[in-house]
Amino acid sequence: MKKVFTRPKSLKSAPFHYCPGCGHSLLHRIIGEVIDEMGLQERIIGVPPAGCAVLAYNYFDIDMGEASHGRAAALATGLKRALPDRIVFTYQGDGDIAAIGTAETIHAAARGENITTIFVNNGVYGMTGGQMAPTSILGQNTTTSPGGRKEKRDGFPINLSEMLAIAKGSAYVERTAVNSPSNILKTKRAIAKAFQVQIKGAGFSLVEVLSPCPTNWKMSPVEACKWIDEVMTASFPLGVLKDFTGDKKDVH
Amino acid sequence: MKKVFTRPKSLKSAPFHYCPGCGHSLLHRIIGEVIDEMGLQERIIGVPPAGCAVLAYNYFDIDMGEASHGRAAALATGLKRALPDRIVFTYQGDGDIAAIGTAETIHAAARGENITTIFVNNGVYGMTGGQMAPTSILGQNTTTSPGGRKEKRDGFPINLSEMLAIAKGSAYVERTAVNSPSNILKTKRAIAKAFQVQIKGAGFSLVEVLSPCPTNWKMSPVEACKWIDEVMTASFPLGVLKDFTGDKKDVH
Amino acid sequence: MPAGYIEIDVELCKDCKLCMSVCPHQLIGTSDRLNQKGYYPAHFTEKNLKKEERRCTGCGLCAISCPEIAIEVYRA
Amino acid sequence: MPAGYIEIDVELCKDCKLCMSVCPHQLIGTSDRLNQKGYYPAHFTEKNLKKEERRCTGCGLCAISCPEIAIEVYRA
Amino acid sequence: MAFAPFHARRSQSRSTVPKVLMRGNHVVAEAAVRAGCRFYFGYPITPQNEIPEYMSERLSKIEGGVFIQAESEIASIHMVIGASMAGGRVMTSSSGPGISLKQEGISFLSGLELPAVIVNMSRGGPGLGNIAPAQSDYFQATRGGGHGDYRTIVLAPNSGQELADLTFEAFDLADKYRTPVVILGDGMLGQMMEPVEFRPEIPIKKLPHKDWALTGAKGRPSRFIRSLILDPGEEEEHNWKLMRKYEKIAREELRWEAFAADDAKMLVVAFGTAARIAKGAVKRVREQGLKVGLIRPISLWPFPFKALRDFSKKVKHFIVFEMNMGQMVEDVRLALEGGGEVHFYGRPGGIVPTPLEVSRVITSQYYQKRLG
Amino acid sequence: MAFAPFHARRSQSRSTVPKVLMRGNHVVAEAAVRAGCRFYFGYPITPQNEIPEYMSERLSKIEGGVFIQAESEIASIHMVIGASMAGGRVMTSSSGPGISLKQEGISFLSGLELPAVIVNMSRGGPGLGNIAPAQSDYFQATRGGGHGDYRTIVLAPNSGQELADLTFEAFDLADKYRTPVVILGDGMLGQMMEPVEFRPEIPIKKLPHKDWALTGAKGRPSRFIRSLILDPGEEEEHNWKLMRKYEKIAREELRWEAFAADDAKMLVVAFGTAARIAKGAVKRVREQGLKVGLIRPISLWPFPFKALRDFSKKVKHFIVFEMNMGQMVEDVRLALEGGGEVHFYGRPGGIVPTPLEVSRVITSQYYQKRLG
Amino acid sequence: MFIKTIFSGFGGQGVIMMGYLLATAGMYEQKNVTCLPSYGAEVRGGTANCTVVISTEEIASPVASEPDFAVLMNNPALLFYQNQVQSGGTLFLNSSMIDSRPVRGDIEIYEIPVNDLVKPLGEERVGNMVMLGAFIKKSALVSLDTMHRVLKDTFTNRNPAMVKLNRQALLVGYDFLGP
Amino acid sequence: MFIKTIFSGFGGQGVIMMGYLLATAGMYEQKNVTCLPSYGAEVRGGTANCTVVISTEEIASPVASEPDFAVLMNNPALLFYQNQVQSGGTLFLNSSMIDSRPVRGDIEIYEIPVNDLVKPLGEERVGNMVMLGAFIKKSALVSLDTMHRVLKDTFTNRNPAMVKLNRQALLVGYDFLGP
Ligand SMILES: Cc1ncc(C[n+]2csc(CCOP(=O)(O)OP(=O)(O)O)c2C)c(N)n1
Ligand SMILES: Cc1ncc(C[n+]2csc(CCOP(=O)(O)OP(=O)(O)O)c2C)c(N)n1
Ligand code: SF4
Ligand code: SF4
Ligand code: SF4
Ligand code: SF4
Ligand code: SF4
Ligand code: SF4
Ligand SMILES: [Mg+2]
Ligand SMILES: [Mg+2]
Repeated sequence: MKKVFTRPKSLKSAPFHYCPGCGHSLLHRIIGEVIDEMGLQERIIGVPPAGCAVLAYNYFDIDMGEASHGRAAALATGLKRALPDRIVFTYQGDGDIAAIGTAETIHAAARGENITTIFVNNGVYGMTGGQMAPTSILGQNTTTSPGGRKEKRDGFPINLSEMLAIAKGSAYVERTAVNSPSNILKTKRAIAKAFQVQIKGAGFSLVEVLSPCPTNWKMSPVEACKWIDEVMTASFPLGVLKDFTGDKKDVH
Repeated sequence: MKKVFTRPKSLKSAPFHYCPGCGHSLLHRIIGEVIDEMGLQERIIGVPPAGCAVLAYNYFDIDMGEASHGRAAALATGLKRALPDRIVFTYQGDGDIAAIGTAETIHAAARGENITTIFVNNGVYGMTGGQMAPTSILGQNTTTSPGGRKEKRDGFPINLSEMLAIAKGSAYVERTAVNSPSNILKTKRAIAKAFQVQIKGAGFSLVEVLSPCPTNWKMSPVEACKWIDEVMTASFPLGVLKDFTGDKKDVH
Repeated sequence: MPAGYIEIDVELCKDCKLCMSVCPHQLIGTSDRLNQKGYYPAHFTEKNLKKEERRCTGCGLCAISCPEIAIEVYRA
Repeated sequence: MPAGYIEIDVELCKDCKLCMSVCPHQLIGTSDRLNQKGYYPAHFTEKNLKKEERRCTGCGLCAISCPEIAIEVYRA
Repeated sequence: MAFAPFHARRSQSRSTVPKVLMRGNHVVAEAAVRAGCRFYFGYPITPQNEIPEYMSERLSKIEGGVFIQAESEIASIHMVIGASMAGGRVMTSSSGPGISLKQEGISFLSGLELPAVIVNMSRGGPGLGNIAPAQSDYFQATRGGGHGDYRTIVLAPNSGQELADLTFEAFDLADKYRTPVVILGDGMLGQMMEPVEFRPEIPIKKLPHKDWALTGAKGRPSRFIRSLILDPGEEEEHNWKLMRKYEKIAREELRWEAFAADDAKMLVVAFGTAARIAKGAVKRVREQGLKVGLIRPISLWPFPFKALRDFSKKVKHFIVFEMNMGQMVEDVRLALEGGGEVHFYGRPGGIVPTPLEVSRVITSQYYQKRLG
Repeated sequence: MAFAPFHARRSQSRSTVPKVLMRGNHVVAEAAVRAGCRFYFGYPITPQNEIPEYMSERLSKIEGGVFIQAESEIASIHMVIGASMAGGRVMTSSSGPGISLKQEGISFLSGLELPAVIVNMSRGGPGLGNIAPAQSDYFQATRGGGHGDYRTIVLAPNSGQELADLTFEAFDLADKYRTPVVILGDGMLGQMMEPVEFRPEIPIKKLPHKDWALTGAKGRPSRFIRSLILDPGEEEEHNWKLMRKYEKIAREELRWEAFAADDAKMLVVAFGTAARIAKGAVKRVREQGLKVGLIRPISLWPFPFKALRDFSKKVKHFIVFEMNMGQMVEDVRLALEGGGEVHFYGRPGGIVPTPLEVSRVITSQYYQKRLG
Repeated sequence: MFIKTIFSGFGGQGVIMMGYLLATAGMYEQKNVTCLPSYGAEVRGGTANCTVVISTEEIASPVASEPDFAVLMNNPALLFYQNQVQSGGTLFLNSSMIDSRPVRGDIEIYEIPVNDLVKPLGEERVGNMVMLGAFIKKSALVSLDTMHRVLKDTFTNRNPAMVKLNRQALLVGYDFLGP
Repeated sequence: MFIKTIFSGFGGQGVIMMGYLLATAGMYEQKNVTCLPSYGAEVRGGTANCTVVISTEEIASPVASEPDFAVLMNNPALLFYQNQVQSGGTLFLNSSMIDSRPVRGDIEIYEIPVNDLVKPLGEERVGNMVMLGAFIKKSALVSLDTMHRVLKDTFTNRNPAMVKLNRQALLVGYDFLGP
């Protein structure tokens, strides 16, 4: 019999330190698969900032440079401008990209920096223990929104990707999820497409991925995947938000 | 004969230090008029950050607290949360609000902070001598975009107000100009409306004002006013971008 | 049309010429004497005319356009 | 339908049960022996069946869903 | 959970023990509220997350209480400035990297003469470093990591009880001098639970009135609070005014403690967590008959220069022990002005040595110097 | 305009004068490009705007040259990190408030061991302060305003020529030690025009190869550059490794200068702009027969501790003159270890005193100490 | 008296709560106590632990390099701590989850089949109380009576039903190791 | 030799350029020079100025507290600087724009009607060159020949047409004050 599914080559053999059912693990694999399939292992550079995935360089067998919390887009800008023929991507949590890194992200997109961003939206600050994220939805219980997020007290969640789609320098923005096999495959296609956009030099590309954090959501992984479908996507609808590559909007 | 036009009471008698034909001077007067007409002088607090208008407290006869460059929205958040029955407004340049202050502004809007922001878009860093602003339009010559702003090298200009209109916590966002008597009057109405929105507690309100900087544009004031109409509004179209107050969209 | 009249504070004026550009009747010109700041200030050409002779309507467009709040407008 | 087969690396497994939730034929269960990390790992119920007896199609849905890359899939 | 807000737990206890066992971070938060702090703005970072978490719950239950998890450390320090301008008692907290980001704001607070309390539960660095306890932000705290001529008061607690007491004092000092006060702890102080007894809550109405606050110009001339002072002459005057204030603080707000120092031939100098380890070490060597004492600076700025200089008239041998590569040791050298030999022992990077380890260093130095 | 990029102007000159008259900020920028800097990321702030302005023009005309006016100082320092990771020679510049915002990034650069050059044309502070020349960022620069155990090399030029020369050296030192180097100037040095002679341009190909840079894992194992070191033992080791590097720098990279010091009974210590004023003052009092000399630290970190200590064997009276409220004076006191009396004269807030004024201070101290 | 105890296990096994309760009981008995839980990223998918020091003297460091007691709830905990315990010290093992046994001969070992003992109570979450009961019996660090008071004070307000359940579980453990 | 000159006027009057050219000429003549323009926010709507020091010795400070020469292009400049000039110093006034005259008797004053003199040249922008011509004649700080070289080196590349025009203007000023 033929092996039809196995660990991608651009991942090291180290087991993940993430919690059971964590979306980061899934995304690492997906990105690894895309790197393999597109043959990018020798020309791609990843930029993981602080967040649960801060140790991503333990897993990816590619060049990686760690960023300070929130500043991945700026760091990647410096890298990519210095090495315009390499592929540069950031891998950022929602706290990282949509709170402290808001300005860096929006301006990288506005400038049209030719980089790719994987935006892992799990609606909480995973690494620091489950505080409210800018993307925590109304009513969501976190360690800093006691009784559930309330708009008057805690403010509304932020739709960063929708804002980034407005930026003139962004070429491709899509929101996907990793909560089911079909969504996982769509995510993979979206990431491949984002890298393609970068290879073409078309500008800023971003894939926002709704990603389970069973630990801080206090759900089982299976419940967490369901919650994404039933609750989270109401605030963060899946789909292509911007596509300037000329491809049809409904790529899948 | 009756005096039908004179200096508003909420301005001190000090002459402005701004350049001839500067939009800041006009806006100071307009804001002063609105404060007078709405009777807010004793309960309003202004927050001017670094920028040509950093000395605004020399002109306004109201309480004012100076902010660091870009942080007016955060400072105003602290002020307003501490004094929820006062009216708090920031007065920020385009460099201030749309570059270094991007995150603070977007998050104040996303949270729905009940403050008002006057966003003075003159497409340059006036105070520091005419460097490229995030809102400098493509082709615009500045001291840091030699030969005119080029998208590949310098990035695209940013449409911050459009992004802010997407934020769930913003209640009212309008773009006006101060380049003609009728636009000046519209600006006045917009500012009055923004204060009203705040008084009602409806959330974040912002008026973006296209404002001439003849000095750094290297134009006469009259040319500068024309340039706003003929060139600048193509990138920054005037009008109401968001109005959640229930009023009709086309207030004027 | 009610008769109008304006007063320009020459020391506040910075010669931006915005008032001149908006007056429907071109009633504002430039003075030939420098003010203390070194500008040639704006000058209301009907300043010394009798009420009946003035074309100024007191519409206030000049004052509305004046960044320096150098203009006060009077109307009958 | 081609016959399939999966191998689960029990030491990588963290008992998230996602594979179980997606297998169209419910072919994955939970082992009753703790692994080194302290989890009860997933267990391929057709592991010891003959090829002909297996219902596993090798569709790979389980592997696609496995965060730990603990599953390898084989197909004829 | 064991971490539920204290007030909920405390009220129920029928125990006669007046103390409660609380995590250091919770202690700071509870003490702040009791000291009249109604405004907290912060951003998560380990090892101080329990401060915002506690505050989010505690302040949401108090009339007028405001907790905001800001979008960043920068936003939070400027929210602090805003609420302080409005006259409130206000706090923020963070750890190394976040404190670095607040430096511009701290410089502003100092220049604007605004009271505020800033807590640093520090961790190993530079960069992301780690989340283990370290004392490597001493320079940053005492030399002003921000720009310009200013100083911040820096208090260094070494126990749960002191976290409570010094938090109270920090708010009083901040208001008294209109200046930011830094509480410099570390991951261990923030995470460790110890029995603590709190002072009673100060009613907001009893707090001192601030006649400079921005509240809307009602029934009084309008006010402004400005940071830009374009004229160098005026800015210089402002700087000297700050300097006079700092000199007053340096005279009047010194805090330090000596242990077994009276007959000592050798003195250990240490602050915070290092000081409590050092105390354990000193006790050990005392048991072996070594005449060794401990000086613990509690206010790191102002630093107890004079006290150390006075000791150096009798004692000539000093060991400075810090959980860093050597920072306070500069202040000790400055204090001694050559009037004593200084040996530095440092463990940076988040290592917390045992009292035994430190006692060995003391013993070996003691005999090398032929003191015993 | 008098400020057009130098290379345009220079090429045309048929004058035999090898020097050009240039504004200090332009000098730094031109020297950087000639030293191989191809990446500049900055943000406007007075009094250093001419650096980004010059760079925007100069780099846009060079193959591979990158100038970005970032959205903030924070973004710019992290762009610096990115380009440095890629192996480039890279620079940013700012003034006080902007440098404060860069502190987290500078701590990262140090911890990550990445070379970069950071220019601070400092101004009066704290807060917005003003844009006049001041030296009140000495602490921030030399004590590391960021968090964690680290040091940055700090070079303090005092003339246009030195701005050029030290900029060259800054890039070499940064690469040699894989560490950020700060050039600490002030508004006067940045704005003043003086005649300058540049070293020839270094061809990019001749720059040292960086075998640690991130360039894509082609034909070699993949690399990572990390900042988080969770294990305290590892982080401690990393800290000591940095420390050994800093100790080497402290031994080998000292820069200072003495003037009229040989027979001096009193020494003035000053750096940068203050040092040139002090030199004028020393010349004046020498003319009156007073035996006064000048020590000018050029590297502020490492600080010439030993040199000063050596002088203190002969000279017992020191005047420290700074354009601030007293910062370097602490290093002088540390150096002397009580072996000399130190008088501090400071003018903060952007005041630039005249040589005459400083000479009066010297004279009065000289006679008070009964040296003449 | 200066006694260091380490509690260690998976995140969900309630080890921090055991430490908190023990330290509180020590405080009730007028001792000096410190309780230092592990924190932060190290918890991710790993082991939680908690160090309690109870002493009649001032406590210099809450870090226990050589604990007198180790309460170990799972295999990794045993692997990590078995060699750190002082000679003459005592291990409390959750024998339902720990297969191997330390080879050291200089320490005392108690095996408590926590998962089995807790089953009859119908609430798996209180396994930590079972262990705590066994621990206070054999360590004699604090009295059973004090611990009852602590449980009451701690849970009455929060979840009164838990007071009873916790007490039951505590007694199961306390009684398990015999008189 | 240690001579301090201050140039002052409105932003558009080319005072910084005057300072730059003078300092460059000093440099060409092997002198030490510094040239410190005013900068930043103070310019907003106000006065620009520029201080040049030319010296045979090292220059300690480029700030001129008591200038030897002051070249004043407008009224505010006169008001600000008239009392700062050294006793025995010299003022150069743009008499087309400055109405009043200083009352001091201890200084020499030259009046140059710059705006009038420049008119025949058909290019108002070179008024500063007229003033500069007059200045170098009477100050004798640098030679006319050097200044010609400086103008050539400065403008040839940038705007060759300006070389000639500037030279003309320079000569108009140089000749205006008589031999
Ligand atoms: C300047 C700074 N502030 C705060 C932190 C602490 N911190 C580390 S990661 C993180 C946020 C994690 O949330 P997110 O980005 O959503 O990633 P996740 O862990 O959820 O994947 C924070 C606040 C830090 N490392 N640096
Ligand atoms: C942290 C910091 N960075 C930079 C500056 C310098 N600075 C002052 S105002 C300003 C921007 C001015 O532009 P804008 O906000 O558009 O206001 P304008 O002057 O055009 O009205 C800058 C960069 C500063 N004061 N603080
Ligand atoms: S805390 Fe959440 S995001 Fe972090 S590893 Fe665990 S499940 Fe994943
Ligand atoms: S520089 Fe521009 S914005 Fe500033 S005062 Fe002058 S005209 Fe106004
Ligand atoms: S009021 Fe109207 S008519 Fe009269 S001068 Fe002004 S603009 Fe002209
Ligand atoms: S608009 Fe005002 S400032 Fe401008 S020219 Fe007219 S009066 Fe003068
Ligand atoms: S490959 Fe398909 S059928 Fe086979 S076990 Fe996996 S999910 Fe089930
Ligand atoms: S999906 Fe993977 S980790 Fe999860 S239970 Fe199945 S095999 Fe184990
Ligand atoms: Mg997250
Ligand atoms: Mg602007």
